[in-house]
Amino acid sequence: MGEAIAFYIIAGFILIFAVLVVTAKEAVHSVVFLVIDFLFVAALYASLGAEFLAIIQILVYAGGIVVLYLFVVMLVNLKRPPEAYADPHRRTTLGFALSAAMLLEIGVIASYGYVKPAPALAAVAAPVTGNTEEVGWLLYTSYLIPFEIASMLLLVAMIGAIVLAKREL
Amino acid sequence: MAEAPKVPEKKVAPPSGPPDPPPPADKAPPAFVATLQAALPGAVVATSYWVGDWTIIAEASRILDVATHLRDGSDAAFDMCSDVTATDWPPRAERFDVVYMLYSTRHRHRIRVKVKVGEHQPHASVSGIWPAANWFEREIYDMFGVNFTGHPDRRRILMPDDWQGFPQRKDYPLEGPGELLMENPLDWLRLKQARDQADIE
Amino acid sequence: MITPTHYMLLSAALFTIGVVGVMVRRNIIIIFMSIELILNAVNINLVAFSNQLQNAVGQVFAIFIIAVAAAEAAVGLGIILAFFRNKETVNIDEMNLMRW
Amino acid sequence: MQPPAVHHGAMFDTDELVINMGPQHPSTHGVLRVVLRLDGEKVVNADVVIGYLHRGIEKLSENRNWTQIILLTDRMDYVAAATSNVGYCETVEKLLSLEVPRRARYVRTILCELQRIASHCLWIGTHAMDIGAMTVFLYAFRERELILDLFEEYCGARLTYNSMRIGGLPLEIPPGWDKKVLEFCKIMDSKIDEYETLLTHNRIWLERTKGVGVIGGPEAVALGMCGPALRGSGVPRDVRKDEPYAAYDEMEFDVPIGTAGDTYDRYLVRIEEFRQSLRIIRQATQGIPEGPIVGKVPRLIKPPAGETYHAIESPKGELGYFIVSDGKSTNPYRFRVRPPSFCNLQALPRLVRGHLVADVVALIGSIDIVLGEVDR
Amino acid sequence: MVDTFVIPLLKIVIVLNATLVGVTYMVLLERKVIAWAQSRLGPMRVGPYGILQPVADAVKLMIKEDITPVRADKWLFTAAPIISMVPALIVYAVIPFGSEVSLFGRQVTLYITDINVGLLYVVSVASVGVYGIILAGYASNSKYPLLASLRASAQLISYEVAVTLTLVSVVVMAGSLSMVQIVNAQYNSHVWFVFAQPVAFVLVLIGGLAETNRAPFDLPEAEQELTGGFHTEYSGMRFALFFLAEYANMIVVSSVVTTLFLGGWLPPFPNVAAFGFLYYVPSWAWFLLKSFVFLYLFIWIRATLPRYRYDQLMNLGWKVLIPIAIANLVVTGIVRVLLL
Repeated sequence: MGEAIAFYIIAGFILIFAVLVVTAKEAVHSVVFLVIDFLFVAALYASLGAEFLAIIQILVYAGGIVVLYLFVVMLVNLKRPPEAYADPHRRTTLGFALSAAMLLEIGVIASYGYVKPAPALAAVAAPVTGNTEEVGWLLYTSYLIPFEIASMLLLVAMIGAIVLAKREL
Repeated sequence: MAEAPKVPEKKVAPPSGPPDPPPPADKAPPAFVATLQAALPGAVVATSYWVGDWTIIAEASRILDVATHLRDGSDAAFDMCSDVTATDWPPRAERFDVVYMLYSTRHRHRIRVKVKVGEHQPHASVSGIWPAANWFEREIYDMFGVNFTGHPDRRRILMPDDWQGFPQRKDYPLEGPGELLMENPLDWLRLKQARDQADIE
Repeated sequence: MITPTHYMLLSAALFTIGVVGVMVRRNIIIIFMSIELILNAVNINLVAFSNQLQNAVGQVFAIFIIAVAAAEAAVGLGIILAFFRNKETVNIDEMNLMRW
Repeated sequence: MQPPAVHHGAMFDTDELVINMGPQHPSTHGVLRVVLRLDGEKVVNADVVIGYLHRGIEKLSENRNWTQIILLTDRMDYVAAATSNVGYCETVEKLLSLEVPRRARYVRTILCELQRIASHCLWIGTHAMDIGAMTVFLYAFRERELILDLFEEYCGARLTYNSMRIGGLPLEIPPGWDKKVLEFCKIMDSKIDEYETLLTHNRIWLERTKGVGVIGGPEAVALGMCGPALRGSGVPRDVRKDEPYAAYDEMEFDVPIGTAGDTYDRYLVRIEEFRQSLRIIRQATQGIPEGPIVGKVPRLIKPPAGETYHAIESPKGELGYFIVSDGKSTNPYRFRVRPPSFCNLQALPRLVRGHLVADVVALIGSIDIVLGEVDR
Repeated sequence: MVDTFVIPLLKIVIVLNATLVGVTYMVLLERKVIAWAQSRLGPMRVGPYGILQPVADAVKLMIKEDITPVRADKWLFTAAPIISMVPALIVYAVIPFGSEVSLFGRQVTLYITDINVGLLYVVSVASVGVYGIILAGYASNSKYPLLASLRASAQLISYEVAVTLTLVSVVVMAGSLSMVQIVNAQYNSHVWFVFAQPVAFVLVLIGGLAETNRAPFDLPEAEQELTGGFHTEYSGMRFALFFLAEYANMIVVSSVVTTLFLGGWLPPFPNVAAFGFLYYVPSWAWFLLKSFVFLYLFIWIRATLPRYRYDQLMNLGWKVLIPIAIANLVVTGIVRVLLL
């Protein structure tokens, strides 16, 4: 019961803030809502027993990536959002059509869930000693090569960002 | 309380210029003055000596030549323009004396160069020769309204940008223009002229 | 009882909001943020299944997705800055040239 | 409604930001205003706006009699008022061709040097404070207080002394005053070392000051810089040595000069000047001759018609007075001050170009300006 | 019921109040210590030796007019101080102030909770606190705060990288991310980590100074350059929140450094029988004593050192601290694998 209450509250907030992110007039407000949204997502992860991921979500997403967004918004600090002088709802029809399709899909999933409840799967691998150890163990054994590729990706992105943002090299 | 008997203020005629006494016979001007006179004949109008200071009175139109020579001449080498200022002598036709105080850090000697400039007469700026003169000339422009030409940045410096009049001129009242000037300069001028008239009568 | 279906519904809704954001908004920074929402929707799914299956692989993939998101944000925002410097706009409709 | 065609007017675009430093700013040392054009934090250009403290002292002085002007000179460089007094009195004495008794000249020298230490104390305090070392500020003020006490004992005032008269001194020095001055010298000796331990070899201080605002000797001379700011660039120009006044021709002292012309060298020069000033004070105090304190001053001071320029070395640099007398009235016809801070401040835009905002603050501190003198 | 709800709630209330009182007295302590360093007396008027000064300060700040600039972003302007204060307070949830005490016949742990990612929690919550400063600068719609918040965001993110990398080497030593386990690891390894990881200790100390915007890294609020930095436009209680957050963060940093490097609540020489008498001093007293040393150090540094310049700060962070942190981590890893 407690789990359900927690889920509904967190999920509700996630969706509310996600809507606010998309609808906020000012980009800075969007960024702030995004941070709050990510904090709730982190809470959801924690409730799912993924503490390490929850912390990473806060540390990397909320504390790192979104600060970058905020930084750029401040640098590009426009007096008014582009919507003020460009047609703000150019693709509204398409957007809403797409979301209608999406909602339809959701409905299908939901009804399918009612018709045929997901079987409770047995635990495949017993947790090692804790969530962090488990994730770390997997990262450095089975998924070592993807991990290295991800690090290469980050390096390339870092160099790319510097090259792009620097005025003269 | 008894009124003190009013002593009518004596109107002293305003002086028409500094005395600029010529050097006494036993004082020879510094060597570079002779060099200057030789290099630029006619640029030096007179020399003067008073309480230990040498002054060159130069032709206003040739100030740039004189300044360049004084800076670059090896016996003069006045690399430092320690002050530029002006004096207002209203009765004179060329009412301003622009005074340059020069100093040489190499020879450790001083000279004063003085030129006479009229109220609207354009006068070449020496800020190209001594960058230090930049602000000094701005101040002279601000305070006296000397019409400097070739100045890189001729704005008022101490007074507000929209100030009317030139405060250091002798005919500018000490108490300032008052509110009236700021609001209506023409009325102020009329009032002032009326006051001066009454003063004379 | 909260089943994976609930998480999938949440994830799908979040995904939809992100897609609508991308479609409707013209400010490129907000479009980027909508993409972050979409990535998070995916992550929620991964973590929910990871929990359901009692297997941490889902979380490992979520971490990879976060790494990719960081890379995407760094390069994307770099492009936005470079673009803004030249065109003084962040409106995506005005970004119609491949070079300037 | 027509949307604006070109989008301009962003408060902050990535190219340039115009920022107004002052006239109300904690580190512009008064009401100085510097309009900075920034690229990120780098200064592209700076425009110095002055005049917020303009009181028309030159104009006022042309309407006061010769003695009344002394107290107006107090109000110019209010952290070194005695020096301004001495400079003015000597200029008038020069116009009058007046001989000043040796005792008066010695006391003037002592007062000038005490004043130099007081002014440098204020400078080191505020300069260090601008760079973030706030303890030095209070240490320096502790010692400045001792000097103010000495001045208070001599002339009764603590800031605007009015401590000179044309032709000599207004007052005989109080009995035992010279002992107190020597005692102060002893205290000050150790305190200078204290400032130096806090700053001179401090890594952060070195990083903040070395290579900041470098200006070469010839360029500094051309810009009219003077005083310690000029000597930091390696030009051995000191009015006390070159054109001695008061009793400086009888004193033994060195003129410290820097080599690099950066903020750190200007700092070192001033620190060394503390020591040289103490040396002069010791010599002068121990050698005060007996005799009168005022020369043969006419009852009505009315110099003959003529003009003169006389400079002295104030703590900030060459403080010059250009005075024209018309020989008829009891006030000067033209009274002009050549304020050292004004000339040093003129070099500020040249110094700050290419540096960061934090360096602007360090450089304003390093050229040691007093706005009362700049604006007059 | 008592164990799951009442005791944690009581602990939260006590820790929050103790923190806030501690923070206000931290301000007084700083003023006093700096005054002594500068041969002054400091606050002396309110109460004997000024000990009631924090009360006076609080009253003053509360009754002061709370000004919002006309063109500020009102919503964010109000939210920014709160965003900066909240993370500073919720960090205390995982800080172990002591081991266990028995109160009224119950064993009570002297920390609110011990989560297995405690250290990461501290780091991540601190990283959220950055938003307070950035948003304050942005929302003020004024140039000095804007410059300050640009400085702040760059500074805090850079030093966060350095500190986090350094902390990893401590985690490698302890084998756990839990704060309590890290203290226990120091007990088991017979040595405080300050001796096992001296480089990391220095790095975390420097990084901690930068993360809390303390001198010599107080660039975002450099009064002499930016007229107060990000809180230039703030007044009254909203300003006080920034102020409190800064001091709360200082206490957090001292507590974390104490826990990680000085053995937390452990007395000196915890395993040596001859020093067993040190256990008579309660564990929380040791903790507070050690934290106090660091707080004093922070104040002392502020009284002594000038301020870094922005570019020098970034150079120090990226070119000195981060390479050293990585090298330290590599060495720690190798030693750990080969020797232990």
